[in-house]
Amino acid sequence: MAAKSNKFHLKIPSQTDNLEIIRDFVAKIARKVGFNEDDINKIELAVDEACTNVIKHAYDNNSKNPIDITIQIDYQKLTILVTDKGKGFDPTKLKTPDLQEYLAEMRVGGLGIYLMKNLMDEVEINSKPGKGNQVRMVKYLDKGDAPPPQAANSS
Amino acid sequence: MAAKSNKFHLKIPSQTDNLEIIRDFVAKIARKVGFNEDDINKIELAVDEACTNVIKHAYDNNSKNPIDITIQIDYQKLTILVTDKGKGFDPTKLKTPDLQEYLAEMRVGGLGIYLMKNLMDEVEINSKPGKGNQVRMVKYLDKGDAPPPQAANSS
Amino acid sequence: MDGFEVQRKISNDVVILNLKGYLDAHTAPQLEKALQTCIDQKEYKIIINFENLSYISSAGLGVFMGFIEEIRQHGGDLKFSNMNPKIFRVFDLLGFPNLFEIFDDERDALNKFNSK
Amino acid sequence: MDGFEVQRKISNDVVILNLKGYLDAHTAPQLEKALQTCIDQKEYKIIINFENLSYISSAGLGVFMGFIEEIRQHGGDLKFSNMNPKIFRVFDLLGFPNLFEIFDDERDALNKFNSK
Ligand SMILES: Nc1ncnc2c1ncn2[C@@H]1O[C@H](COP(=O)(O)OP(=O)(O)O)[C@@H](O)[C@H]1O
Ligand SMILES: Nc1ncnc2c1ncn2[C@@H]1O[C@H](COP(=O)(O)OP(=O)(O)O)[C@@H](O)[C@H]1O
Repeated sequence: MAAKSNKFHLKIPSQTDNLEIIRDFVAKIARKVGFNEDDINKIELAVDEACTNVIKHAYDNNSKNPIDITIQIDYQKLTILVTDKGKGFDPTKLKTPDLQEYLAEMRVGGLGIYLMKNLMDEVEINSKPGKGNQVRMVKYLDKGDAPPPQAANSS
Repeated sequence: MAAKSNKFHLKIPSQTDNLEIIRDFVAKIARKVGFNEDDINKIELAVDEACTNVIKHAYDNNSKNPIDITIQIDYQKLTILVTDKGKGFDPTKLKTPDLQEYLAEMRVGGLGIYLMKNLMDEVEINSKPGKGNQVRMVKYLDKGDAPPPQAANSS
Repeated sequence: MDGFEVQRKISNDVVILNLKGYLDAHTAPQLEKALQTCIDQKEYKIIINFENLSYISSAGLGVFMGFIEEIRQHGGDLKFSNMNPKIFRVFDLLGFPNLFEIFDDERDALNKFNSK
Repeated sequence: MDGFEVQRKISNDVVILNLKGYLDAHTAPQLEKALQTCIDQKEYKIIINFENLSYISSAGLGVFMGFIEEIRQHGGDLKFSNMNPKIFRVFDLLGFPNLFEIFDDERDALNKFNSK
């Protein structure tokens, strides 16, 4: 199915009990656009991670401030923007999580952004300390259907 | 479950293939707030009718103009606003549908607003010809749980 | 794919349309097409079985309103069967039971056609 | 109601936690509580059975990270079983298979505990 150019916009209170509604909403749009179930799962999880960060970090848990989610469909491309007006952060200070090191430090977390980057085709983080944050994620429709390069070679 | 004060906002292209997403979204919020399945069905249908009108009448089918849906939860009350910037109409000219007359006139339609008014506790239509329309619908959380007056009397 | 389907079945001279999924402004044109096909083939005795329909809006009800006159003018009828309470309520709210015969079971609707 | 549930079962000295539904930032505190109960009761041999879990986010994975050190310091372990491919992918992406033993079946995890 060819995706039409289309924009969906959702504003929803920054509370963990809304994560399920957000995931279902995003999944339904992705399914309608024609993504396979595997890609739908990835998109759902990436959006969950971005929204969980807004709830936990931007607004310090269960505030009534809104999470702003925009989904744009342009032909073969799904673009998702997750925007908050929370405290922001410096994304250049993030490092790839090292689980062994985490264990040693008894640290929990730091996995969300790493997951987003692995699940989506493009991830951009645009943070303004004190003003808020925007995560921009893109998934291409045709990539999921093509076999991965290795599989194509070995067959 | 006590409903918290909460606001949800959805902006979605004015196309019939989005009605299912809209219904699911509204149903999920109504379920979370604590409405019973019967009331959830009524709310879903009332919102579908309001949005179908936006798609068909305000924007003349399948435009990319957005339908704007706001859901506000205040303790025992769910308020839904369905807003468009389409052509508007004069709601005082509406009459209660008479199916026999319809048949005679071979007319189809005019059922949507009548349904909304029967399904919800309050319905207000605010139309500005040439500028757009807003339907405001309210459903109270506790009403659904109490038996209707007749049933209470006869038992 | 669209969440709606019409299955067609024939019993003697009666056509039975089995509706599945949800019937709203998006899927109503599919039902319209199925009914137009009946009319084009001069099949005027029609039963709509709602057993597998999970949702209906006024856009769906409008389709029946749009065809009933023509069907009856040709000596036929549109009879409904197997509505769950959720679907029935919508018909009931709009006064459809005064205009259409609604049967608990497809067989009852069929018998009514055959007994004429 | 919340779409998540932890069922607790005991087999000799091994606690088996059966997860059901979705495990995200909203439901992770429920899992945390169930694991804290084990620790409080000095139950350090724990199997997490994922058979009925349909979704997990990093908030869920973080819970295991938060308990594993303490459990191992007491000579216990946290072993995983019955992950469907969707759940396994999340663990795999984050390198969890290097840190935790993952078994196809609950019985295999149980045997591993008992063979020690
Ligand atoms: N929307 C946001 N607002 C403010 N800070 C954020 C936001 N998103 C992420 N961060 C910061 O980036 C860090 C890494 O995020 P992430 O990789 O998701 O891991 P975690 O949330 O588990 O700490 C967070 O700990 C937080 O400091
Ligand atoms: N959002 C809207 N914008 C413009 N006109 C509207 C809108 N909603 C309703 N109307 C007008 O009100 C009439 C009655 O609406 P309704 O009762 O839903 O029946 P139907 O849509 O089947 O005609 C419509 O035919 C249309 O002229």
